[in-house]
Amino acid sequence: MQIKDSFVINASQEKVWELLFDIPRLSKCVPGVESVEVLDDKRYRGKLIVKVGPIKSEFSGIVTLAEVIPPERISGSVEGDDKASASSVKASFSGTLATVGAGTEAAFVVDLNLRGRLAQFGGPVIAATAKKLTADFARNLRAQLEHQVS
Amino acid sequence: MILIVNGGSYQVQGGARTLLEVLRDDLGLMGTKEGCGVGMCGACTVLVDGRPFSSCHLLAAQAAGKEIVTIEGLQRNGNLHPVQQAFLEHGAFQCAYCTPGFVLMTVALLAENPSPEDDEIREYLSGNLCRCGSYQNIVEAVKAARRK
Amino acid sequence: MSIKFLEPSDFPEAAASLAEHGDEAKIIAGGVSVTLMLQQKLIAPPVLVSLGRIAGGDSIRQSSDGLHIGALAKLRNLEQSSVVQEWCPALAHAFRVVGNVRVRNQATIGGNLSAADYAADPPAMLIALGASAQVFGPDGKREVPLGEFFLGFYTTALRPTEILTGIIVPPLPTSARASYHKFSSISAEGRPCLAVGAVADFDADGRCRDLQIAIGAAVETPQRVDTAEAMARGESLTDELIAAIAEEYAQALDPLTDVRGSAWYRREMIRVFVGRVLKEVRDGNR
Amino acid sequence: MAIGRSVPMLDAPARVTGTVDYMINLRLPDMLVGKVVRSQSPHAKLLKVDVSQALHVPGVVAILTGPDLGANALYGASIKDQAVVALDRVRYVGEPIAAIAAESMDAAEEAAMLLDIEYEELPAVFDALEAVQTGAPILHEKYTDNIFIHSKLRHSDMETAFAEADEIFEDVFTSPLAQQSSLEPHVTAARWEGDHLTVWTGSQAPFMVRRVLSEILGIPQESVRIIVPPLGGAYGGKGHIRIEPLVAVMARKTGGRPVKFVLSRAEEFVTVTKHAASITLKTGVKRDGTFTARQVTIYWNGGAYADASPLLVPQGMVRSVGPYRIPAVRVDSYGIYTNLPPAGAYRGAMSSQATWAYESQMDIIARRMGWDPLEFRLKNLYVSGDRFATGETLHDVHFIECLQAAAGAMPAGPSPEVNKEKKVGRGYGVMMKSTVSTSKSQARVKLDDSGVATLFTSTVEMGQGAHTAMAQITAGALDIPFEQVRVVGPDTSVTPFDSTTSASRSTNMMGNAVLAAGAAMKRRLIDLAGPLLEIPGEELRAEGGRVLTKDASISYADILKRNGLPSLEELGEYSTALTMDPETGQGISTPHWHQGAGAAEVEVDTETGKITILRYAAASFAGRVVNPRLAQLQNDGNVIFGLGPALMEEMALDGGQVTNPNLADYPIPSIRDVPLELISVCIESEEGELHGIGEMTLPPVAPAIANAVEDAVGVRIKDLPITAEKVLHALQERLKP
Repeated sequence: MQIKDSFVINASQEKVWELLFDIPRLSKCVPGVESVEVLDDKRYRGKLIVKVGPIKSEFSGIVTLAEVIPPERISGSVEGDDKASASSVKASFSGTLATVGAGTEAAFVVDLNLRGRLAQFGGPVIAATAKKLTADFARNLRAQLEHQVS
Repeated sequence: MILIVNGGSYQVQGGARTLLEVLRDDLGLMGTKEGCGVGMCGACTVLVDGRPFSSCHLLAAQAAGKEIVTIEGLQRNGNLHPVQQAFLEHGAFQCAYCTPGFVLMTVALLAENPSPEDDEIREYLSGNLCRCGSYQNIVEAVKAARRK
Repeated sequence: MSIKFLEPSDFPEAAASLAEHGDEAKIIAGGVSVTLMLQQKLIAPPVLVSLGRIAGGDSIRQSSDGLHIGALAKLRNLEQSSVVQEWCPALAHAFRVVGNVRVRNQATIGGNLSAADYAADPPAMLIALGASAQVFGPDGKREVPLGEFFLGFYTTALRPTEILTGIIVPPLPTSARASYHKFSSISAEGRPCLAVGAVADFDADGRCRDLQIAIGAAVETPQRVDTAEAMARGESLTDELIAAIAEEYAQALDPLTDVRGSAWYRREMIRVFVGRVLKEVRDGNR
Repeated sequence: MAIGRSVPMLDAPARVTGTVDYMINLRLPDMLVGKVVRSQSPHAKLLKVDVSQALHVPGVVAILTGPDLGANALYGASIKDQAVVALDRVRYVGEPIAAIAAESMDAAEEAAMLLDIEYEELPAVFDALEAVQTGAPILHEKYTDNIFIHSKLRHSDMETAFAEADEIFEDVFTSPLAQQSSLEPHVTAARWEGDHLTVWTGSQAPFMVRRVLSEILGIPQESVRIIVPPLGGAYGGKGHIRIEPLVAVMARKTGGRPVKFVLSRAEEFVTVTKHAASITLKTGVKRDGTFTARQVTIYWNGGAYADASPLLVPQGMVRSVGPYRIPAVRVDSYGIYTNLPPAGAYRGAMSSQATWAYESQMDIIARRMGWDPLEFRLKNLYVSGDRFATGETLHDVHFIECLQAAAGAMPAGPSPEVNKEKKVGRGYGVMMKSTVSTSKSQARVKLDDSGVATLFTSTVEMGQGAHTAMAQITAGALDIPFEQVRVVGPDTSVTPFDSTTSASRSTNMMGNAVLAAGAAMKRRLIDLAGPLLEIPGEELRAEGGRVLTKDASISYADILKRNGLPSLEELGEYSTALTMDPETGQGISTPHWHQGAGAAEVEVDTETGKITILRYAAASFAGRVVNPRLAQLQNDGNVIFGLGPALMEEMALDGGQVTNPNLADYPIPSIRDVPLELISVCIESEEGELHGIGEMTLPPVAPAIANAVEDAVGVRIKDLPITAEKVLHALQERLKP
């Protein structure tokens, strides 16, 4: 399953790129992040809580960065699992930043593979949950950057 | 927690266990069986206060104190219930994994409506699946079992 | 897995238990979806608050201000209730087509609505009838129109400490006609690919005074389309107008794709079944 | 006479009282429960499976992982490519990585959560056609193009045959991944006593399981005992080898305590499937309505392990040609590895997919050439004496009678005008299927001095009524009342050898073995009676439970008593050993042919594409019918079963993960899916042989419906299942300018 989206943040491309690598601030933008640990310059370990209606899944896994071309392109993969529901997620993502007038346009593509018992939820529910997650992320990102008095 | 099953009362452990688990694992009533686990196939049908339920998605705690009848509870002193007799005479089964479910649904149907029309029979029993495809004989058996 | 099974005797006591145990506690009414999620280890709440023992929680009664249905009413009872049948046969039909007899003996209308499963039958018909949900929580009662009750997949407007206690269906003018249609695209026993609930009121010479159509199962939450309903008010439902209204529904909504049908197919089916339901209410044979 | 009577099934009372002792009900003293831990990756290197934490969960007795397997950890019904639990590689989502034996399921599930598994993902491929492209991921080093078997049929020169054709048709037909979905899941238990292993399992092939287990465990076959109780359905899904190796090896680690594995419905979808297939049919016809040539290319999606496919793909080749006289035939039948669960037999094995192709194309050809589809079939159907594409001569074939019986059972159809307006159409389908080519059945009959005969047979009772039919044949063979016959079911240390209960071979093969045993018993009785009656054997005959001449007789029981024999035993055997040239497919492919036909009348709602089957008539050739009601149940049951693959069954996949592994999102036919008018006919031949009918009316259902849809609204669906969405899409495509 693929999720594509893009949004504009009125902050400079450098500032947006900088936030991407400021792990404590970035992790605040991702809804449901419990903990993030930097393993090395390319790998981070974290826990993510995802809620779908009454069901709360706790994915713990590793984000591995692949391409890092400051300040415009970043890509990598995520592998994590939720032991309780015998489910796991494997995703690859790529994001690009481009200066648009005073702001920055962020576009990203995520190829998501949900496996195990949660996969029975079916396409629409997974897609909607993923879209909601990315929408919240975008909103939080914007909030972090736009209100920051630089 | 007390369960009243086929006239006998049993002290059992409730909690998050389904009625299906308790009937099989605690009471050894093996006629009720899981086929799909999501209430679609009817192999786990039991009667609770006369109404048919899927015991695979009913907590045992929810059936406490109610009158539960399983396939083992239909026979009266050794002879078959009329519905069981009708199923036998019409060969209304093949592997018969689903038969206890169909028999109990038929008992419940005829209790609600002693002489249902053909399409009422089909609609009432359509929630029971038979992968061997014995449906024609099953509908004939139910027609034979209904009061003329 | 040990689990505490509470059986409060009324809604306030139930709400209090919810507040006390926070998100450790889960409401269980009929228990169909809760038990399935327990069995599949998708949830593991230490406390279950069962509403089974609440007296009068399943009442079905008619009064001047509408049809009052207790949240604990079983779908099977609603399907067979003469009160519901007289009030609106289409509503009785919407209950009768849910799952199979066994599910309907166990599932309650409150459970069905709180689960907010997108492939459900009753929500579309209740929204078309303008029903609203009665909710009880720590800060008392409130009413939520069902059109605003469903927020997303398996997500409702209920706050964590609130309980759905009943449904109110406003009175229907005698001149009104209703129709519900479940379309199963694959097998007869399948969940709906599309659910269409419609209520239309006609004046003496057959012009449509009011129209509410809700589409369910094909979209994330059951929805009405104001622009399409507006096209019918004051008009007589000619075949051409019916086709235009159906087209408006098909274009306005964003159908989803699952094993029961693609978004393309569901858009086609919305057009077909809105048309058929409108003809049924116009020709009054339902 | 016991044969030919609709006696109730032997254990009918148990079947209506829910007291059949299915595997799922098996309870053994201090038995452990088993749980399989499965791969979530479709294709990966297995770096680590750390059980240390999981072992400490209270109630966990043992955990099996790759390293525990001895030398011969690889097995397979014919190609040994599968590991009991994954070694260094996982090749499909759901492949067993570890197995846990514990006191309770809660303990096993808690332990499963604590297993630390590390993968290194590899590229995966799921479609058979992609898997054979160069550059596609390779699943097994030895097979660099992922093709593990290629069955060939070469019959004559195709160039000239196609050159003689006036019209050539080339079409591709596909069927999706599907699942047998017997209501009772796979259940297997095992217990070791020293070097002796006992396995209770829901299997259709106890002796094949015994052989493979003895190979894996390195112990003689006689030390492996396989017991098979009545099954809650199988339909090919419990054929060959399923979870028995995993359970048997697990049981070696539990210190002699038995362990029982019961698969969940979701696990059934990753245990065995129906081959997804893509079939290309190139057929040449002449204007006079006859065939000149047919070239068939089939890609069978075998999944991650060869499993049963090396035995099924060659049969798929034979079953893909069709029951019509075609002078020149060439078939290429490929078994292909993909990162999906292994495929096995699905009722009407391989014929379900092949008949879909050739019977659909029959109507495509007839329609374009302007011929009546029924006449076109009747004109070309094989009759006894014709030579088949393998060179073998066909005997006892009744395709024409089957088609006429099915078509004839339909009342006069609507007139063409009404037909067009009301969107009603008719369609037909005929099926020709081989059975297992090389197999053996043995039956032992024991007669005791009370006159009771006990049949020992390894035929598996899975709802088809095989034990009842065999009891009737035993009664008939000994000429004693049916009520005096008992049957002892499969137990490899008690019942004699039988290859498998599948491909509708049992009534024929085991039936003949029973007849042989019966005949031998009668001869023994006559020899023993001779001296007692002082009459030479030649003048004696055995009838009605007695040995007699016109004026003297003695009951079987008295013969034994007066000879001081508590009982007599006779072993009967019936086997076939047929071979085909691997390069040309020439030879003999089957001891006898399975024949079935169907006729469908459907109405199509052109606004939704929904198909309503108004009437369906089915016919199969049943040879000498042993039990008419059980034969009728097989005929009806197969039509109803066939509605599944025809209209609704398809496993949905996302990156190799099955997303609808439950009976809500993977529907199977319910009562309200069954046509209101369903007629099915068994064509009998009194003096004919015993004949199998376990699958015959299933394969024609899908093409008969697709042909009826084209007759009704002029659209041709070539990809199963025939969903309303596909019909509507085709209708709208047709209307486009």
